[in-house]
Amino acid sequence: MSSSTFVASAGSDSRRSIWARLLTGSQGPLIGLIILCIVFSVTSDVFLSARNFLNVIDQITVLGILALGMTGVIIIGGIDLSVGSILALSCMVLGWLPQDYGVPFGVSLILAIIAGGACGLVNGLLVTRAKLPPFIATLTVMSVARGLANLTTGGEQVVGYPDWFTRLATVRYLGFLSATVAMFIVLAFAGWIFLRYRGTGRSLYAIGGNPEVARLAGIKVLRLTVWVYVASGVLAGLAALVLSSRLDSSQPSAGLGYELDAIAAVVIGGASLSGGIGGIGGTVVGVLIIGVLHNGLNLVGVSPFIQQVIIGCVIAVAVTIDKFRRQ
Amino acid sequence: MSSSTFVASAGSDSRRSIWARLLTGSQGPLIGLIILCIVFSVTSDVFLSARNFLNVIDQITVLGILALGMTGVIIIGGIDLSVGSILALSCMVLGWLPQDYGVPFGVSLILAIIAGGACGLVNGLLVTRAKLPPFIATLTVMSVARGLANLTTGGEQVVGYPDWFTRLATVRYLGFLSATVAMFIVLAFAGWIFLRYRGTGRSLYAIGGNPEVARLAGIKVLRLTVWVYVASGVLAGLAALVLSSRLDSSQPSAGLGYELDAIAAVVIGGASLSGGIGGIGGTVVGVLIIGVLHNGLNLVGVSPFIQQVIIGCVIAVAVTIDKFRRQ
Amino acid sequence: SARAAEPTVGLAVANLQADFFNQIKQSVEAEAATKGVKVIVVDAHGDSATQVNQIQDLITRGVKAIIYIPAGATAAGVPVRAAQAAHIPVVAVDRNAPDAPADTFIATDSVAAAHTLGDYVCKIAGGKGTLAIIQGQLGTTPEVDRNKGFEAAMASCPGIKQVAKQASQEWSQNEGFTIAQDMLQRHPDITIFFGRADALALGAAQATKVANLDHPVLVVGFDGDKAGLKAVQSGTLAATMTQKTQAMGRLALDSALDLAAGKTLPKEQLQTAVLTTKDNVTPYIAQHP
Amino acid sequence: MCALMADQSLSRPRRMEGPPVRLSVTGARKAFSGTPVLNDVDLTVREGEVVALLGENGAGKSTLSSIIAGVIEADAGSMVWEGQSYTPASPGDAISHGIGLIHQEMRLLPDLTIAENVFVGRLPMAGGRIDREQMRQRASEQLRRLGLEISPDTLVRSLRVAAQQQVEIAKALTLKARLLILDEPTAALGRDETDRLFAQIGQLKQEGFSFIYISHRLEEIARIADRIVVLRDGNKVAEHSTAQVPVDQLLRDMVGRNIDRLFPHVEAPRPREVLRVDGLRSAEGAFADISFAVHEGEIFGIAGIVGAGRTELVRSIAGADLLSAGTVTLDGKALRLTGPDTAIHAGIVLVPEDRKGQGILLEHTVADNLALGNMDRLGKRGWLDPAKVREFGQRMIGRLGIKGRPGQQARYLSGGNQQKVVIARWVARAPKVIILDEPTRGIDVGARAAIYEVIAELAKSGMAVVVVSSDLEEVLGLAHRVMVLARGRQMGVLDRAQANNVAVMALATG
Ligand SMILES: Nc1ncnc2c1ncn2[C@@H]1O[C@H](COP(=O)(O)OP(=O)(O)OP(=O)(O)O)[C@@H](O)[C@H]1O
Ligand SMILES: Nc1ncnc2c1ncn2[C@@H]1O[C@H](COP(=O)(O)OP(=O)(O)OP(=O)(O)O)[C@@H](O)[C@H]1O
Ligand SMILES: [Mg+2]
Ligand SMILES: [Mg+2]
Repeated sequence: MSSSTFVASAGSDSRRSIWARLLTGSQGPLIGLIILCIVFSVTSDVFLSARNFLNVIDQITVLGILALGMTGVIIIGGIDLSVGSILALSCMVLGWLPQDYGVPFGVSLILAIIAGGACGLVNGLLVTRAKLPPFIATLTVMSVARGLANLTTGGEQVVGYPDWFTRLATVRYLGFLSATVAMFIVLAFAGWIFLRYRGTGRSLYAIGGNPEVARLAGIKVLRLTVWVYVASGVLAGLAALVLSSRLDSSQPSAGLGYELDAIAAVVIGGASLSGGIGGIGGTVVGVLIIGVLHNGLNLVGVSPFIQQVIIGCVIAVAVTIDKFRRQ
Repeated sequence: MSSSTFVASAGSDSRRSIWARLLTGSQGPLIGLIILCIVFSVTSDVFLSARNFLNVIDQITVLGILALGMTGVIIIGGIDLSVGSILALSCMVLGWLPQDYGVPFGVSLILAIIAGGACGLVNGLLVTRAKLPPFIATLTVMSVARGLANLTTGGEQVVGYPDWFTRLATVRYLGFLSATVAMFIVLAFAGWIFLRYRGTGRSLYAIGGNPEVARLAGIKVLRLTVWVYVASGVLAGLAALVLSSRLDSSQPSAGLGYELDAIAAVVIGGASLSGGIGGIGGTVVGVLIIGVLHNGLNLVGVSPFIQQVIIGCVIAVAVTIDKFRRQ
Repeated sequence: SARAAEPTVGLAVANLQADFFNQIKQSVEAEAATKGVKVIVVDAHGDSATQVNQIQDLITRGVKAIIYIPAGATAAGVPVRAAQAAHIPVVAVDRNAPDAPADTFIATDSVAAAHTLGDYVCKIAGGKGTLAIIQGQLGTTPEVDRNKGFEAAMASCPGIKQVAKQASQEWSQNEGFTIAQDMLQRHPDITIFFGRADALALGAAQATKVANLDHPVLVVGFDGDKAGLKAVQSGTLAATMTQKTQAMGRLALDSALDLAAGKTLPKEQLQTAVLTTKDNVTPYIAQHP
Repeated sequence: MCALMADQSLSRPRRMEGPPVRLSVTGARKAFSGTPVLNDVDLTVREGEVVALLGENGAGKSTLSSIIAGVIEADAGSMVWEGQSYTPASPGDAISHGIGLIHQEMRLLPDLTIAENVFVGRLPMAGGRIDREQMRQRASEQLRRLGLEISPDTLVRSLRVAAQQQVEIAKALTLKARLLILDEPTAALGRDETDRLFAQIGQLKQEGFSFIYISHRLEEIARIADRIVVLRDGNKVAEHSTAQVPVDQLLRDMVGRNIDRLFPHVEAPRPREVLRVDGLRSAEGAFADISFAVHEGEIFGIAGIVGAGRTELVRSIAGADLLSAGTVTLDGKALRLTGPDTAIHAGIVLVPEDRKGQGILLEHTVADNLALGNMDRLGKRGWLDPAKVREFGQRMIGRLGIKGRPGQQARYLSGGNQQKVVIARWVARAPKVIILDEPTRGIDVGARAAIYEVIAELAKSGMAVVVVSSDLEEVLGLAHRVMVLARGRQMGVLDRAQANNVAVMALATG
């Protein structure tokens, strides 16, 4: 059952727990995640602990936020290669404006998010107006945004943010929840609600299924497409804030290659790159699989080269399991 | 007119020069290339020289060979993210076997190509047997092959090849043609003949247009798909030889990110990522656009950061022009 | 013409995303501005093949000398040979091709520097502790040299026990953070972190901060990045080895001009790195050595 | 050989004179995920014979053809082809045996030329390279015989549905398959094209070629078929050794009950004008100077031959294509149509002719497809209420008699049921104007009667209904008035009383 078959699963919604509903359509990847956790619990005695769990959550926040935006893009049948570069540009806007132009930090915070959204807008317009294939449109923005990120400070990093800002990522309130993790959870939940219970969210699935059918059914395909790319850009901007807060610095090289991780997470979570299928529940599981994998392999002490081999294989296996389960 | 509409152009084939036929369907990108050349001829006094032309040809050989394989993959509606990593693995096989195991160089040369083909085979089987989306299948191989390339020597490079081997890339016979460039030209021509004049080549367009239609027409879709990925892998292996000969060394970090360049070249050349459209003529023009762009910007002395911005924009403009011309 | 009055020097950088290379680039450019020299900068994004292309372009462009910061794990000799074939002198910085050494080579003596750092760590840790190392990209020259020097120092400091050693792939701060966090998960008793670059060390420092450990952790880095120096000043890092990027940049340009003028220079011009601690960091922040 | 033949005919229970058997299927059985679709179906086809396969939507006709053509594998049963046991491993295998199939869902390669589509998978070669001259010639020859005067170098993407279907037919005919299965080949064709196709089939029959012909148009069956086989719910329920079977009888066979009349009684329209269009001109030049009005409760038919511009016209009225001149007035208010959404919100909906490409989301569930276009009504303030969506799906499935479950993927519905889903989606909105472009293309008689009933009811409830159809009977049987288009021009509007075959065709070809 694909996560787009909202009604089929909804048929028994009232009887199902919120957890079951959250994970609709992502049972396949979930099985993979559980297997991974079992393997690491056996091979590493520190893996299975509350603290390590919190570490993993911490570590996936940035990727997770990017993957939320990517989920929308992939559902409408697009792809966004620019998220890593947009993240870098937003990071730099955040640090560079206060440093070089004395812009108040609060303002630059907003501007960083706006920069992300603006890049997303360019993506959206290139896709809908210039009719570029999403791969090319976002490849363009990927290159341009990275160039701009470097241009801000001439490639240098910016160091030192206000204390309250870095505390967002480092202090765990109530003993477990840092502000950035809380933000991720809120965003994921909002995304889940949106895609599942809002008409507009459901429209995205229709666009991914067949944009012409969607258009003839009265959905404003072009406008929604633009918004989806803007959302992805804004989320990349938010991810930039998280990363900057986490590292207490901004680098123009931030986020290099994150786009592939984000896409992988969404697809591991059960989305289809041809559009129309996917969901936040699956994406979060996909992100967790990637996060747990890195964390577990580090805990076991596997060399990064072997990690590359293992990660490749796990991605293939996870998606294959999901494919077969669906049939 | 797309480059796949070879029948349309064929009507007058006998009257058309070989050049016109070579470039069928790639007039759009060609215009872009000519504009670029004019711009650089004006802004740099050394751009327009025979020697620089030869340099550019030299510089694009590796990317060009990868892009030939990518053309086939994109025509059948796939994508191959693994070419850069396969290139690295083949490079390492070439250097590591003689260095660490005393394998004769001639043998390791063959094994390097076989390694490329084997990776391609894995791609093909993951796509056709495990039914993974090409993006994921090749992402897997991308990660695994890179890991293996690193594992051979633990991340270190191998230096020093036989003299005759490095001469392949560096000595220009007849004053202009190095052996590697000659190989690229031969491969491109063979690919062009194959895609244009062979039934199997035309079948690739059918597969890309609609695999089910192709299957119903009696085309062995799965088998051809596997072969296309194998070809892409073998070509990555050949590109590895060119690169190693050019650099007189092998590095496990070779080819990082080349997959995006290769895809960009093919798409700039007029291919569609949804399959069924594309051709060697266009791809070669696409590769030349990327090569000339880098070369020209270096000659003019544009700062590297601004180069990123310009390259992004040129890709977008080139593909946009092509889109509009087709309408 | 203008070009005759203004000699042109090519600067081929391995990867401008790395602060260390970027510092050298800026220093070369600043020095060039004072000397009335035009510098053409190309960035290989860490790819040797791209760098070969770029050096070819610099040769075509007719630069008087090339400053070559090799990309890739270790230096490739091909660009040097190509330039020399075109009678253009080459100044290699940071890494040198073993098979085709440049006309002069400017670098920090990394082995010695890492040794110095190791000795310092041993001293301030009181000769004992639990050590974790976050390596750079395996197989690269800096990683190999820093490993060599540091291990030599540790050999004479038996009280420090190394419990973890994990490689990063991009020398990045985020990687340092994640790897350190996972190391602390497995070995909460770690008292010393050595990040093979400042970015890695800064990541490790963040991880110790988040981990709320009941004991202090000593974090040291390498390179003397701006961020690293500031961290040393604030006490986040206990020490770093500051490479003299400004001096190296100036020296590189001067050497290039000297070579272009036909002078001969020593084959190697090794620089020392400065052990930087809270006591001596302040002037370096204002003016990088 | 001779002895064998004699044996065969001896063992036959019913001794029949006539040409030898080309294909026999025995006990074909197939189930999809547990649901039986074919139960022990037998079928024989002789040389030079056209066997018609009839049945309701979902009866299993396409499934049976797919088995014969090697597209899918039967669960049980055996086949004999020209005296040899036959188990095709792939479509290619079937083709090399001499069996061709025109698939019901037209499927061509949009980015290839007509010629290449016709010869896909079997490009003529000469001297190691493709013989393009021969390919073009043979393609254009075949197209001309089918009445499509168009360059074989045209991209298929640029063709309209009807032309695409003709290309598909050309593809099948050039196969020179000894058995050709035509699964609803005329669904998108007009009368003229159909006639030409039948002429071709007649000629090939003379030459000994065999056909299995599937269609929902019973009058065609009478013209072309030699024998008729009727399927119902996967069982063979009747076999007639002649095609001259009364329509009532066939209907009874197919549906299992009597269908007294196909066309319902439609009440007289009310005088109030609902939709008026004045001087419409297409931005792409497909039509010009179209003016008409449709009244409350009126069914307004649009007739014309293929390519007359009817589809373009109704798409423009529904906001899907651009107009370069003219006004569309609804309930006395001129509309500014900027897209389908504005038309839908104003109250004009369109059931498009190309179901797969424009009507339905194949990978989505039936309920999701029904909810599409109704989302504003299935919850409050942009929220969707899952319970409502489910209940809505259930209700519409019941109302239109769709064979399918709400949670089923639309891909797995038979073509006719998919069409009903699209109609249901719009009927549910209770629009002011509903436009149906080829509403019963590929729909069986039983369901067709039901759809006519729905159309009549919609009119009765006060909606203005526009019906575009290439099936003249349909237009004449339903519409109060019929507008005839030819080459994008309005040739005239006929009243029900004046409208008959001859009058309409005279205008359409005039
Ligand atoms: N791949 C499939 N998976 C599941 N069910 C299928 C599949 N293909 C067909 N069916 C079901 O099998 C039944 C028979 O379908 P089939 O396409 O043979 O009908 P048909 O007689 O050709 O109908 P129509 O006149 O509408 O074309 C239908 O109920 C359909 O839903
Ligand atoms: N078979 C064809 N051959 C050539 N051109 C065609 C054909 N079919 C359609 N066209 C072009 O498309 C235009 C409008 O076609 P449209 O589909 O709107 O007409 P239609 O009357 O609805 O016919 P159809 O029955 O194919 O839907 C025509 O004016 C013509 O230019
Ligand atoms: Mg059917
Ligand atoms: Mg029509």
